[in-house]
Amino acid sequence: MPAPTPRPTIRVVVRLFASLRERLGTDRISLDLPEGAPASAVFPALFPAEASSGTGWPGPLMYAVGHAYVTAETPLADGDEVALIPPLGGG
Amino acid sequence: MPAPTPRPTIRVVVRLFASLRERLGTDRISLDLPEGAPASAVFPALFPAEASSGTGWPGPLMYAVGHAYVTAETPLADGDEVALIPPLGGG
Amino acid sequence: MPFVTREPLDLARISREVESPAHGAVCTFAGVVRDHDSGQPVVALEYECYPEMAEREMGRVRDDVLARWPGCRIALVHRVGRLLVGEVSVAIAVGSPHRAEAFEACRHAIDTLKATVPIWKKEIHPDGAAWKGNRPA
Amino acid sequence: MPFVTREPLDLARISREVESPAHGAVCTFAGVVRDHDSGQPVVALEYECYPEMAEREMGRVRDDVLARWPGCRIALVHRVGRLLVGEVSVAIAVGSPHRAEAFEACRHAIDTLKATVPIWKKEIHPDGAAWKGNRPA
Repeated sequence: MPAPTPRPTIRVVVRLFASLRERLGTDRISLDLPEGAPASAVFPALFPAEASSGTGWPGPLMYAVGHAYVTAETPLADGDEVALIPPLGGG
Repeated sequence: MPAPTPRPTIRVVVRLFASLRERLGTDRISLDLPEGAPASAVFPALFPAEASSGTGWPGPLMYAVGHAYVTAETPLADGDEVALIPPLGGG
Repeated sequence: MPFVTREPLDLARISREVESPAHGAVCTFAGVVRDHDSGQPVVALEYECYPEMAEREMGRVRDDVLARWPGCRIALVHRVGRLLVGEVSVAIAVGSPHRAEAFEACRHAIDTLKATVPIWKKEIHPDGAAWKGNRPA
Repeated sequence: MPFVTREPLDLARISREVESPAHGAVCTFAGVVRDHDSGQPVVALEYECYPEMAEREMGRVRDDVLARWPGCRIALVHRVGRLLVGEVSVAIAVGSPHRAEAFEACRHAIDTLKATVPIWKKEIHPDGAAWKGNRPA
Protein backbone atom coordinates (compact mmCIF):
# COMPACT_ATOMS: atom_id res chain seq x y z
CA MET A 1 0.00 0.00 0.00
CA PRO A 2 1.55 3.43 -0.97
CA ALA A 3 2.12 6.06 1.72
CA PRO A 4 -0.84 8.50 1.88
CA THR A 5 -0.37 11.65 -0.16
CA PRO A 6 0.32 14.54 2.25
CA ARG A 7 -2.84 16.60 2.61
CA PRO A 8 -2.30 19.94 0.82
CA THR A 9 -2.15 22.98 3.11
CA ILE A 10 -2.49 26.72 2.68
CA ARG A 11 -0.83 29.47 4.69
CA VAL A 12 -2.82 32.55 5.70
CA VAL A 13 -1.99 35.63 7.74
CA VAL A 14 -4.47 36.23 10.56
CA ARG A 15 -5.05 39.75 11.91
CA LEU A 16 -6.15 39.94 15.52
CA PHE A 17 -7.78 42.80 17.35
CA ALA A 18 -9.06 43.91 20.74
CA SER A 19 -9.66 41.03 23.17
CA LEU A 20 -8.33 38.43 20.68
CA ARG A 21 -5.12 40.39 20.18
CA GLU A 22 -4.64 40.72 23.92
CA ARG A 23 -5.28 37.03 24.52
CA LEU A 24 -2.65 35.87 22.02
CA GLY A 25 -0.27 38.74 22.72
CA THR A 26 0.12 39.52 19.02
CA ASP A 27 -1.86 41.33 16.33
CA ARG A 28 -0.72 39.16 13.41
CA ILE A 29 0.07 35.47 13.08
CA SER A 30 0.75 33.02 10.25
CA LEU A 31 -1.43 29.94 10.22
CA ASP A 32 -1.37 26.73 8.16
CA LEU A 33 -4.76 25.26 7.37
CA PRO A 34 -5.94 22.42 5.17
CA GLU A 35 -6.79 23.46 1.65
CA GLY A 36 -10.43 24.50 1.40
CA ALA A 37 -10.69 25.44 5.07
CA PRO A 38 -13.43 28.02 5.67
CA ALA A 39 -12.89 31.38 7.41
CA SER A 40 -14.50 29.96 10.51
CA ALA A 41 -11.64 27.45 10.87
CA VAL A 42 -9.30 30.21 12.05
CA PHE A 43 -10.83 30.67 15.49
CA PRO A 44 -10.62 27.03 16.66
CA ALA A 45 -7.12 26.75 15.21
CA LEU A 46 -5.86 29.70 17.26
CA PHE A 47 -8.14 29.47 20.31
CA PRO A 48 -8.79 25.74 20.77
CA ALA A 49 -9.81 25.99 24.42
CA GLU A 50 -12.31 28.80 23.86
CA ALA A 51 -13.68 27.17 20.72
CA SER A 52 -14.26 23.83 22.42
CA SER A 53 -15.90 25.45 25.46
CA GLY A 54 -18.64 26.63 23.15
CA THR A 55 -19.10 29.92 24.98
CA GLY A 56 -18.36 31.83 21.80
CA TRP A 57 -15.91 34.08 23.62
CA PRO A 58 -15.50 36.99 23.01
CA GLY A 59 -18.94 37.23 21.46
CA PRO A 60 -20.11 36.45 17.94
CA LEU A 61 -17.28 36.81 15.43
CA MET A 62 -17.36 38.18 11.93
CA TYR A 63 -14.71 37.39 9.32
CA ALA A 64 -12.90 39.44 6.72
CA VAL A 65 -10.64 38.37 3.87
CA GLY A 66 -8.63 40.96 1.98
CA HIS A 67 -10.26 43.79 4.02
CA ALA A 68 -13.82 42.82 3.10
CA TYR A 69 -16.40 40.98 5.16
CA VAL A 70 -17.01 37.36 4.16
CA THR A 71 -19.33 34.69 5.48
CA ALA A 72 -18.01 32.09 7.93
CA GLU A 73 -18.23 29.44 5.20
CA THR A 74 -16.04 31.27 2.67
CA PRO A 75 -13.10 29.01 1.68
CA LEU A 76 -9.68 30.50 2.29
CA ALA A 77 -6.87 30.55 -0.26
CA ASP A 78 -3.14 30.42 0.17
CA GLY A 79 -1.79 33.90 0.98
CA ASP A 80 -5.09 35.33 2.22
CA GLU A 81 -5.15 37.95 4.93
CA VAL A 82 -7.91 36.84 7.26
CA ALA A 83 -9.26 38.90 10.15
CA LEU A 84 -11.26 37.72 13.12
CA ILE A 85 -13.66 40.56 13.88
CA PRO A 86 -14.88 40.54 17.49
CA PRO A 87 -17.96 42.62 18.40
CA LEU A 88 -17.51 46.17 17.10
CA GLY A 89 -17.21 49.16 19.42
CA GLY A 90 -16.95 52.15 17.09
CA GLY A 91 -19.04 55.26 17.46
CA MET B 1 -86.68 109.18 24.76
CA PRO B 2 -83.19 109.49 26.26
CA ALA B 3 -80.17 109.61 23.96
CA PRO B 4 -78.65 106.09 23.55
CA THR B 5 -75.80 105.33 25.94
CA PRO B 6 -72.50 105.51 23.99
CA ARG B 7 -71.30 101.96 23.29
CA PRO B 8 -68.24 101.34 25.50
CA THR B 9 -64.96 100.97 23.64
CA ILE B 10 -61.52 99.61 24.44
CA ARG B 11 -58.19 100.72 23.06
CA VAL B 12 -55.58 98.13 22.12
CA VAL B 13 -52.10 98.36 20.60
CA VAL B 14 -51.70 96.18 17.53
CA ARG B 15 -48.25 94.88 16.54
CA LEU B 16 -47.77 94.20 12.85
CA PHE B 17 -45.14 92.09 11.12
CA ALA B 18 -43.89 91.01 7.73
CA SER B 19 -46.41 91.48 4.93
CA LEU B 20 -48.95 93.12 7.25
CA ARG B 21 -46.38 95.64 8.49
CA GLU B 22 -45.36 96.47 4.94
CA ARG B 23 -48.97 96.89 3.81
CA LEU B 24 -49.81 99.41 6.55
CA GLY B 25 -46.37 101.02 6.58
CA THR B 26 -46.10 100.74 10.35
CA ASP B 27 -45.28 98.05 12.89
CA ARG B 28 -47.52 99.35 15.67
CA ILE B 29 -50.92 101.03 15.67
CA SER B 30 -53.54 101.98 18.26
CA LEU B 31 -57.02 100.68 17.59
CA ASP B 32 -60.38 101.31 19.24
CA LEU B 33 -62.75 98.38 19.32
CA PRO B 34 -66.11 97.72 20.95
CA GLU B 35 -65.85 96.20 24.41
CA GLY B 36 -65.76 92.42 24.19
CA ALA B 37 -64.37 92.36 20.67
CA PRO B 38 -62.47 89.15 19.94
CA ALA B 39 -58.87 89.02 18.73
CA SER B 40 -60.14 88.21 15.26
CA ALA B 41 -61.79 91.66 15.06
CA VAL B 42 -58.41 93.31 14.60
CA PHE B 43 -57.80 92.15 11.03
CA PRO B 44 -61.05 93.44 9.48
CA ALA B 45 -60.69 96.69 11.42
CA LEU B 46 -57.24 97.35 9.95
CA PHE B 47 -57.54 95.60 6.58
CA PRO B 48 -61.19 96.02 5.58
CA ALA B 49 -60.64 95.42 1.87
CA GLU B 50 -58.65 92.22 2.36
CA ALA B 51 -61.02 90.95 5.05
CA SER B 52 -64.11 91.47 2.90
CA SER B 53 -62.49 89.84 -0.13
CA GLY B 54 -62.37 86.61 1.86
CA THR B 55 -59.06 85.55 0.38
CA GLY B 56 -57.51 85.35 3.81
CA TRP B 57 -54.52 87.35 2.70
CA PRO B 58 -51.69 86.90 3.68
CA GLY B 59 -52.56 83.36 4.68
CA PRO B 60 -54.12 82.03 7.86
CA LEU B 61 -53.49 84.35 10.79
CA MET B 62 -52.73 83.49 14.40
CA TYR B 63 -53.24 85.91 17.25
CA ALA B 64 -51.24 86.79 20.34
CA VAL B 65 -52.17 88.90 23.35
CA GLY B 66 -49.49 89.92 25.83
CA HIS B 67 -46.87 87.88 23.92
CA ALA B 68 -48.79 84.60 24.14
CA TYR B 69 -50.86 82.87 21.50
CA VAL B 70 -54.63 83.10 21.95
CA THR B 71 -57.55 81.74 19.99
CA ALA B 72 -59.34 83.97 17.49
CA GLU B 73 -62.35 84.11 19.85
CA THR B 74 -60.44 85.43 22.87
CA PRO B 75 -62.06 88.72 24.03
CA LEU B 76 -59.72 91.67 24.14
CA ALA B 77 -59.39 94.05 27.09
CA ASP B 78 -58.53 97.71 27.24
CA GLY B 79 -54.76 98.19 27.07
CA ASP B 80 -54.00 94.81 25.51
CA GLU B 81 -51.08 94.41 23.15
CA VAL B 82 -52.45 92.32 20.29
CA ALA B 83 -50.36 90.83 17.50
CA LEU B 84 -51.50 89.58 14.13
CA ILE B 85 -49.25 86.64 13.33
CA PRO B 86 -49.00 85.90 9.61
CA PRO B 87 -47.61 82.52 8.47
CA LEU B 88 -44.30 81.89 10.24
CA GLY B 89 -41.01 81.68 8.37
CA GLY B 90 -38.45 80.86 11.06
CA GLY B 91 -35.90 78.10 10.75
CA MET C 1 -27.16 84.18 25.65
CA PRO C 2 -30.30 85.56 23.98
CA PHE C 3 -32.35 83.21 21.83
CA VAL C 4 -32.54 85.70 18.98
CA THR C 5 -29.63 87.75 17.70
CA ARG C 6 -28.52 89.83 14.74
CA GLU C 7 -24.97 88.48 14.99
CA PRO C 8 -23.57 85.57 12.93
CA LEU C 9 -24.11 82.22 14.63
CA ASP C 10 -21.21 80.09 15.83
CA LEU C 11 -22.29 76.45 15.75
CA ALA C 12 -19.18 75.25 17.59
CA ARG C 13 -19.89 77.62 20.47
CA ILE C 14 -23.53 76.56 20.65
CA SER C 15 -22.45 72.93 20.63
CA ARG C 16 -20.03 73.54 23.52
CA GLU C 17 -22.91 74.89 25.61
CA VAL C 18 -24.50 71.45 25.82
CA GLU C 19 -21.32 69.58 26.80
CA SER C 20 -21.64 67.30 29.79
CA PRO C 21 -19.49 64.42 31.06
CA ALA C 22 -22.68 62.37 31.34
CA HIS C 23 -23.51 62.70 27.64
CA GLY C 24 -22.35 60.37 24.91
CA ALA C 25 -24.06 62.09 22.00
CA VAL C 26 -24.42 65.59 20.60
CA CYS C 27 -26.67 66.29 17.61
CA THR C 28 -26.72 69.70 15.99
CA PHE C 29 -28.88 71.28 13.33
CA ALA C 30 -28.11 74.37 11.31
CA GLY C 31 -30.51 76.05 8.93
CA VAL C 32 -28.58 77.63 6.06
CA VAL C 33 -29.69 80.17 3.46
CA ARG C 34 -30.04 78.35 0.14
CA ASP C 35 -29.40 79.86 -3.28
CA HIS C 36 -32.82 78.76 -4.52
CA ASP C 37 -36.33 77.93 -3.37
CA SER C 38 -38.82 75.98 -5.45
CA GLY C 39 -36.60 76.50 -8.46
CA GLN C 40 -36.37 80.28 -8.04
CA PRO C 41 -32.97 81.92 -7.40
CA VAL C 42 -32.52 83.46 -3.95
CA VAL C 43 -29.82 86.00 -3.15
CA ALA C 44 -30.63 86.66 0.51
CA LEU C 45 -33.23 86.18 3.21
CA GLU C 46 -34.48 88.92 5.50
CA TYR C 47 -35.68 87.59 8.83
CA GLU C 48 -37.71 89.68 11.24
CA CYS C 49 -39.23 88.70 14.55
CA TYR C 50 -41.62 89.82 17.27
CA PRO C 51 -38.76 90.26 19.72
CA GLU C 52 -40.46 89.86 23.10
CA MET C 53 -42.59 86.97 21.97
CA ALA C 54 -39.85 85.24 19.97
CA GLU C 55 -37.66 85.08 23.08
CA ARG C 56 -40.55 83.65 25.02
CA GLU C 57 -41.45 81.04 22.41
CA MET C 58 -37.82 79.98 21.94
CA GLY C 59 -37.74 79.41 25.69
CA ARG C 60 -40.86 77.28 25.38
CA VAL C 61 -39.19 75.14 22.71
CA ARG C 62 -36.26 74.58 25.09
CA ASP C 63 -38.53 73.80 28.04
CA ASP C 64 -40.62 71.43 25.96
CA VAL C 65 -37.52 69.47 24.92
CA LEU C 66 -36.22 69.33 28.50
CA ALA C 67 -39.61 68.05 29.68
CA ARG C 68 -39.80 65.34 27.02
CA TRP C 69 -36.13 64.27 27.26
CA PRO C 70 -35.27 64.97 30.91
CA GLY C 71 -31.61 63.89 30.76
CA CYS C 72 -30.64 66.12 27.85
CA ARG C 73 -29.28 69.63 27.38
CA ILE C 74 -30.24 71.98 24.57
CA ALA C 75 -29.04 75.28 23.16
CA LEU C 76 -30.82 77.12 20.36
CA VAL C 77 -30.36 80.49 18.68
CA HIS C 78 -32.06 82.15 15.73
CA ARG C 79 -30.50 84.95 13.73
CA VAL C 80 -32.53 87.82 12.27
CA GLY C 81 -31.71 90.57 9.80
CA ARG C 82 -30.38 90.16 6.27
CA LEU C 83 -28.61 86.83 5.66
CA LEU C 84 -26.71 85.95 2.50
CA VAL C 85 -26.56 82.53 0.83
CA GLY C 86 -24.58 80.12 3.01
CA GLU C 87 -25.18 81.98 6.27
CA VAL C 88 -26.73 80.15 9.20
CA SER C 89 -30.21 81.29 10.23
CA VAL C 90 -30.80 78.92 13.14
CA ALA C 91 -28.54 76.66 15.17
CA ILE C 92 -29.62 74.00 17.65
CA ALA C 93 -27.48 71.62 19.70
CA VAL C 94 -28.73 68.78 21.89
CA GLY C 95 -26.56 66.66 24.15
CA SER C 96 -27.88 63.48 25.71
CA PRO C 97 -26.64 60.19 27.15
CA HIS C 98 -27.50 58.21 24.00
CA ARG C 99 -27.78 59.07 20.32
CA ALA C 100 -31.42 58.20 19.69
CA GLU C 101 -32.77 60.92 21.96
CA ALA C 102 -30.18 63.45 20.73
CA PHE C 103 -31.48 63.08 17.16
CA GLU C 104 -35.14 62.98 18.21
CA ALA C 105 -34.92 65.99 20.52
CA CYS C 106 -32.99 68.08 17.98
CA ARG C 107 -35.50 67.24 15.25
CA HIS C 108 -38.39 68.00 17.58
CA ALA C 109 -36.83 71.34 18.49
CA ILE C 110 -36.46 72.60 14.91
CA ASP C 111 -39.93 71.34 13.94
CA THR C 112 -41.51 73.08 16.95
CA LEU C 113 -39.49 76.25 16.41
CA LYS C 114 -40.69 76.54 12.82
CA ALA C 115 -44.30 76.07 13.87
CA THR C 116 -44.40 78.34 16.92
CA VAL C 117 -41.70 81.03 17.09
CA PRO C 118 -42.87 84.37 15.63
CA ILE C 119 -40.17 84.90 13.03
CA TRP C 120 -40.83 85.80 9.40
CA LYS C 121 -38.77 85.42 6.28
CA LYS C 122 -38.63 87.51 3.12
CA GLU C 123 -36.95 85.94 0.13
CA ILE C 124 -34.89 88.36 -1.89
CA HIS C 125 -34.83 87.38 -5.56
CA PRO C 126 -32.69 88.96 -8.28
CA ASP C 127 -35.76 90.88 -9.44
CA GLY C 128 -38.07 91.15 -6.44
CA ALA C 129 -38.96 89.77 -3.05
CA ALA C 130 -41.66 87.70 -1.36
CA TRP C 131 -42.65 86.75 2.19
CA LYS C 132 -42.46 82.98 2.57
CA GLY C 133 -44.34 80.98 5.17
CA ASN C 134 -43.25 77.57 6.40
CA ARG C 135 -45.32 74.66 5.23
CA PRO C 136 -47.02 72.84 8.09
CA ALA C 137 -44.81 69.95 9.33
CA MET D 1 -8.82 63.86 4.89
CA PRO D 2 -8.51 60.29 6.23
CA PHE D 3 -11.60 58.69 7.73
CA VAL D 4 -9.70 57.49 10.82
CA THR D 5 -7.25 59.62 12.76
CA ARG D 6 -5.44 59.77 16.08
CA GLU D 7 -5.86 63.57 16.22
CA PRO D 8 -8.63 65.42 18.11
CA LEU D 9 -11.71 65.98 15.95
CA ASP D 10 -12.88 69.45 14.97
CA LEU D 11 -16.64 69.34 14.44
CA ALA D 12 -16.75 72.85 12.98
CA ARG D 13 -14.19 71.90 10.33
CA ILE D 14 -16.05 68.72 9.45
CA SER D 15 -19.28 70.69 9.21
CA ARG D 16 -17.68 73.19 6.83
CA GLU D 17 -16.74 70.34 4.51
CA VAL D 18 -20.39 69.74 3.61
CA GLU D 19 -21.26 73.37 2.93
CA SER D 20 -23.06 74.01 -0.32
CA PRO D 21 -25.12 76.97 -1.57
CA ALA D 22 -27.82 74.47 -2.59
CA HIS D 23 -28.27 73.14 0.94
CA GLY D 24 -30.66 74.53 3.51
CA ALA D 25 -29.86 72.10 6.32
CA VAL D 26 -26.80 70.68 8.04
CA CYS D 27 -27.13 67.99 10.70
CA THR D 28 -24.12 66.87 12.70
CA PHE D 29 -23.53 64.07 15.16
CA ALA D 30 -20.69 63.77 17.64
CA GLY D 31 -20.02 60.75 19.81
CA VAL D 32 -18.50 61.85 23.09
CA VAL D 33 -16.72 59.81 25.80
CA ARG D 34 -19.07 59.56 28.79
CA ASP D 35 -17.99 59.36 32.42
CA HIS D 36 -20.07 56.22 32.98
CA ASP D 37 -21.52 53.21 31.21
CA SER D 38 -24.32 51.06 32.62
CA GLY D 39 -23.75 52.71 36.00
CA GLN D 40 -20.01 51.99 36.04
CA PRO D 41 -17.53 54.91 36.14
CA VAL D 42 -15.40 55.35 33.03
CA VAL D 43 -12.18 57.38 32.97
CA ALA D 44 -11.18 56.87 29.34
CA LEU D 45 -11.84 54.83 26.21
CA GLU D 46 -9.15 53.20 24.12
CA TYR D 47 -10.19 52.79 20.50
CA GLU D 48 -8.31 50.58 18.08
CA CYS D 49 -9.11 49.77 14.47
CA TYR D 50 -8.18 47.51 11.58
CA PRO D 51 -6.70 50.43 9.68
CA GLU D 52 -6.94 49.31 6.06
CA MET D 53 -10.41 47.88 6.48
CA ALA D 54 -11.73 50.72 8.65
CA GLU D 55 -10.87 53.25 5.93
CA ARG D 56 -12.63 51.06 3.40
CA GLU D 57 -15.75 50.57 5.51
CA MET D 58 -15.98 54.27 6.40
CA GLY D 59 -15.91 54.95 2.66
CA ARG D 60 -18.75 52.47 2.24
CA VAL D 61 -20.81 54.31 4.84
CA ARG D 62 -20.29 57.54 2.91
CA ASP D 63 -21.11 55.91 -0.43
CA ASP D 64 -24.22 54.27 1.01
CA VAL D 65 -25.51 57.64 2.26
CA LEU D 66 -24.77 59.33 -1.07
CA ALA D 67 -26.64 56.56 -2.90
CA ARG D 68 -29.69 56.77 -0.63
CA TRP D 69 -29.83 60.58 -0.44
CA PRO D 70 -28.38 61.66 -3.81
CA GLY D 71 -28.55 65.42 -3.21
CA CYS D 72 -26.63 65.43 0.04
CA ARG D 73 -23.02 65.80 1.14
CA ILE D 74 -21.44 63.93 4.02
CA ALA D 75 -18.20 64.06 5.99
CA LEU D 76 -17.30 61.54 8.69
CA VAL D 77 -14.21 60.91 10.80
CA HIS D 78 -13.49 58.50 13.65
CA ARG D 79 -10.74 59.02 16.17
CA VAL D 80 -8.69 56.16 17.64
CA GLY D 81 -6.25 55.96 20.53
CA ARG D 82 -6.86 56.90 24.15
CA LEU D 83 -9.73 59.38 24.61
CA LEU D 84 -10.63 61.05 27.90
CA VAL D 85 -14.11 61.89 29.15
CA GLY D 86 -15.62 64.67 27.03
CA GLU D 87 -13.48 64.01 23.97
CA VAL D 88 -15.15 63.36 20.61
CA SER D 89 -14.72 59.84 19.21
CA VAL D 90 -16.69 60.24 15.99
CA ALA D 91 -18.00 63.23 14.06
CA ILE D 92 -20.43 63.18 11.15
CA ALA D 93 -21.88 66.09 9.18
CA VAL D 94 -24.56 65.88 6.50
CA GLY D 95 -25.72 68.77 4.37
CA SER D 96 -28.85 68.53 2.25
CA PRO D 97 -31.48 70.72 0.63
CA HIS D 98 -34.07 70.05 3.37
CA ARG D 99 -33.88 69.10 7.03
CA ALA D 100 -35.69 65.76 6.97
CA GLU D 101 -33.05 64.03 4.88
CA ALA D 102 -30.20 65.72 6.77
CA PHE D 103 -31.41 64.14 10.03
CA GLU D 104 -32.21 60.79 8.43
CA ALA D 105 -28.93 60.51 6.55
CA CYS D 106 -26.86 61.51 9.58
CA ARG D 107 -28.68 59.00 11.79
CA HIS D 108 -28.28 56.30 9.15
CA ALA D 109 -24.56 57.05 8.90
CA ILE D 110 -23.82 56.65 12.61
CA ASP D 111 -26.00 53.53 12.88
CA THR D 112 -24.26 51.93 9.90
CA LEU D 113 -20.81 52.98 11.10
CA LYS D 114 -21.36 51.34 14.48
CA ALA D 115 -22.53 48.12 12.83
CA THR D 116 -19.90 47.80 10.10
CA VAL D 117 -16.65 49.71 10.68
CA PRO D 118 -13.96 47.54 12.33
CA ILE D 119 -13.21 49.68 15.37
CA TRP D 120 -13.05 48.38 18.93
CA LYS D 121 -13.41 50.09 22.27
CA LYS D 122 -11.87 49.29 25.64
CA GLU D 123 -13.45 50.96 28.63
CA ILE D 124 -10.94 52.07 31.23
CA HIS D 125 -12.44 51.94 34.72
CA PRO D 126 -10.83 53.26 37.92
CA ASP D 127 -9.90 49.65 38.81
CA GLY D 128 -9.76 47.75 35.54
CA ALA D 129 -10.74 47.66 31.90
CA ALA D 130 -13.12 45.82 29.59
CA TRP D 131 -13.71 45.54 25.84
CA LYS D 132 -17.21 46.73 25.04
CA GLY D 133 -19.19 45.77 21.96
CA ASN D 134 -22.00 47.84 20.51
CA ARG D 135 -25.47 46.49 20.99
CA PRO D 136 -27.21 45.67 17.72
CA ALA D 137 -29.25 48.68 16.52
